[in-house]
Amino acid sequence: MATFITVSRRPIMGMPFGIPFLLPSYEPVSLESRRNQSSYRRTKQRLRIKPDASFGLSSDKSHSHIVYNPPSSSPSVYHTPTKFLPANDARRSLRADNYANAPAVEELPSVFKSEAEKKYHLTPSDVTEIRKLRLNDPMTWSRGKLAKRFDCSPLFIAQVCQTSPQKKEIQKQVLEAVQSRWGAKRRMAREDRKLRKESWGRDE
Amino acid sequence: MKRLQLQRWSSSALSSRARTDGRLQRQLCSSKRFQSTDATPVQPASEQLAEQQSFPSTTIRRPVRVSKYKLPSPPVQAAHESAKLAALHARLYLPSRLPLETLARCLINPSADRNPQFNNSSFSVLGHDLLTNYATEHLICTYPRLPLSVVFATLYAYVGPKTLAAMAREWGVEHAALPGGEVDPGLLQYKRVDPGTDLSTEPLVGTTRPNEDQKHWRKSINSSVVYDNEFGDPDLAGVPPSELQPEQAQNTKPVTMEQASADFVRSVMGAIYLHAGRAAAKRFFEQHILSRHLDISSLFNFSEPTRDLVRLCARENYEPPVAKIISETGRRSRTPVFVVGIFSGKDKLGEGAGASLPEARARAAVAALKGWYLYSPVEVRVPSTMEEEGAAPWKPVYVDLGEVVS
Amino acid sequence: MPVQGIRTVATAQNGVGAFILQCKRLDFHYCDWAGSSRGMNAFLKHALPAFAKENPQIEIRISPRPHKHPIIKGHYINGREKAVCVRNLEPEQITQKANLLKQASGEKLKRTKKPVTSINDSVRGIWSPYHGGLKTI
Amino acid sequence: MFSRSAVARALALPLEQAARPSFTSTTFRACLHQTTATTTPTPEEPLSASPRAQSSTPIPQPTPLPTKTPTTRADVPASKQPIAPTFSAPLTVPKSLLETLPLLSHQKPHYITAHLHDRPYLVTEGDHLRLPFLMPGVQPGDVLRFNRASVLGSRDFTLKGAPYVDERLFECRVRVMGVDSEPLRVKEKTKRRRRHVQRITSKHRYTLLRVMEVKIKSVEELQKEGEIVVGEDKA
Repeated sequence: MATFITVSRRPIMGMPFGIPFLLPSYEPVSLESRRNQSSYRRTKQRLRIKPDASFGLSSDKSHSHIVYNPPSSSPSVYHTPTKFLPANDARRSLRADNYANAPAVEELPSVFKSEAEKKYHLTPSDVTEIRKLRLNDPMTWSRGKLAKRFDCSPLFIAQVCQTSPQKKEIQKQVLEAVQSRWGAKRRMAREDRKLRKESWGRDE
Repeated sequence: MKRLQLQRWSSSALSSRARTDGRLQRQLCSSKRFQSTDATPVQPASEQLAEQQSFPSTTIRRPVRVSKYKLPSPPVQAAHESAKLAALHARLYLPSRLPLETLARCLINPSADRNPQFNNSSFSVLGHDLLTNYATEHLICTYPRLPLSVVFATLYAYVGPKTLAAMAREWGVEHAALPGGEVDPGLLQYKRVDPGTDLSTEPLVGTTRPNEDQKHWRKSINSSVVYDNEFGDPDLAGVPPSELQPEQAQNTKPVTMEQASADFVRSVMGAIYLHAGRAAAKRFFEQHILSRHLDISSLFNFSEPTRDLVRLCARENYEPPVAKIISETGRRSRTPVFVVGIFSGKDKLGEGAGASLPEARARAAVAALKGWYLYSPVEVRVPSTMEEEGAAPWKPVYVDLGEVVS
Repeated sequence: MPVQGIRTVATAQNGVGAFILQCKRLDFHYCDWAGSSRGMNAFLKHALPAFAKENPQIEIRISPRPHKHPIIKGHYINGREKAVCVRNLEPEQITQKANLLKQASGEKLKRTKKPVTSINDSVRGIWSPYHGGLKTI
Repeated sequence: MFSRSAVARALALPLEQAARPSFTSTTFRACLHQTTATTTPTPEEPLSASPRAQSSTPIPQPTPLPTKTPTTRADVPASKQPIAPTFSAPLTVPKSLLETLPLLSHQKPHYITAHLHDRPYLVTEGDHLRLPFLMPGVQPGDVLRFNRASVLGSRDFTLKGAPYVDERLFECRVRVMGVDSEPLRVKEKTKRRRRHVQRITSKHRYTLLRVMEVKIKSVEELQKEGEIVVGEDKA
């Protein structure tokens, strides 16, 4: 077990994250104090990185040994995350100590600019109110207007009620009218965007 | 299972060209060929040899000699004269208990010879069931969490008609231009579809699905388990012959090369099972089908990965998934790269990189879902290993709740 | 329909499970008259039965090709064929040539520098700058 | 063929030794430096070309009869010499290795850096391997076993030998697919003041292999074979 920990690369590097310089919080202090490499040869020489030390020949070992050297690559989907393993799987206990130095999740920035607070403030009577408004006058009470009035998201309005077929038909015509004014470039760009979005699901 | 039983079955599946029923129809079928400017029918040179062979059907009356030009498919005796057939037998390392006559019968498609005693239809039904049985048990024991649509796609990739046709090609099976009694029995014999025929236009009738004429009805994936075949396609198998169209019932409909090749491979599997037993059939499956390379992770096509992941976490009582930026570069440039991880509590479920935050998030969700679906137990054992002698006691395999329904 | 399956065909890996010899047919052409076929005729008479018995998976065809040099032609599963002229060769040399055709894969001859070709995904993944440790230069 | 003779020799050792002093074994091992032939499919044994059916019981290697390392030539460096099988003593595995071995063996797939004539080949299961030489004495369809490897690894873990991993810890089988050759090389040689160009041709032939399986034995399998001794951790 001693070899297993000491040869692992992460403690040697002493880095809390995978690549800190890519994070917004990272301050390149150490780089500024370093001397500039003015010659091409010197830069090239420095960039010639040797293979990882764990792959080299270890002369001090007299017998076969196993090292933990996770690769610098994106994770494979065939390796089930520990959380997804069933309770009786043997790998669950084996992996327990491997993630000791994983980055803290709370410190990572979120994808969204602001997390929407979930309020759960609408009552069933509000929902019936929304439905009534939407049914009676679909032209004035659009999704956006209803969302603004009841202080919720337009998605919630769509989940709660459906508009009349006439309104749908009108909206479709409006969309067609807008799309008919698109030129070849815009049309193709929109189609490409759609295709690209579909390819995310196939992981291409 | 006992060997005796196998032989009892095989006696019903195998028979010599002794029956004379349907000969009239066969003559009608081949009369056109007989009228052609072909050479005069020659009697097989090695009749003596054929007579001396102790063929299993000694109890049946000796066959009435028919000119081989009149037969719709090569006579049984011709199997021992074909170099192609013997070479194919040796190339596949088929067991010596499987005679050349059976291999010759496997090469005859129902479209070439309508008589079920001389074509491979019975073998191919058995072989198809064996192939799908072994493939399904392997798949479900190895990847117990796969969703049903991916199970269908994987089975199609392993034992689907396209793969079986490719296998027949890789075995070096050649095709006869036209079936007939004088053709070398080492060639695959079937009636070809006329060139230029559009195969997709034919309406599917006679499926097992009720209300099949309602084209716009939604077909749920769960109904495919009941009504469709193992690839999720409409199933024709369970229909009684009286309800089929007359052309289909007589099996004279021409078939494509793919169908004929796939039927041949299936019938070889069935023939091995009948002649050499279950162990040989399973070994044949492992060697020829399971050894093929398939990346199952490339068979998924998610339409709404983030929504599925939220549902999964809710179902499994995990903390709701949160997307966080692990690293990024060039946010204000033309080619940014974001690496987004999806976390549930403190555990990372998946990770994806993309040129925009929504893309990276969607890819991370796809990776997390694949991580869930592609779980594989440490030691995989399939139920059919229990059929071997001296097998270790059976331990129940991991069974999953089912797919994430939405 | 949350997830759909994509239909593909599993790729063959000859030799991983079953092994199929790629040479499926050998054609031997000879001439009764010409002197260049002398070795070939002796080979057909004496050595060929043993060769055929050793290699039952190869279909063997013999046919005369009058007033031409004798050749051996190998037909392979990938559809290609390979012909070798065996004029004035001794029977032992012809056996060597037949073995050469038998062992060939049928592919077009190519000069390759890398010994290993793989269709598997890389075990340790493809290197990316966004993962793993930071190198100090 | 060879396997049967090897088994026969292992069973009836003294008799065979008297009759034929280990001719086959030594020459064969000398030919294929680091490979050991295990099975040869024969047409008499139908469906016998199965690694799965036969690999479960490893063929007992005959202990080197006149215990001498077979040598091809005197000038071959020691690193290229074949290793004599060291099966006289049971396998010694240090405790640290035994603890981390499940981590490695549970994480699939695996790769192996197998050495043949002291040349490393990094292969995984199903890979196609074209050796840079023609291997003598093998037929298409033969199954060989690589028994010299320096590195065995999975995605996160690497088992490194010192310098080679003991061959009882893993199984790597390859199948001989046939012989390939390269296009004809033509080297043009000229001498000064000689109006003649000499063309020298060469056409090399190579053996094609296919990796059938790469397997790292788990601790249970090693214990089942009864060859495991937990040694002291010297590191």
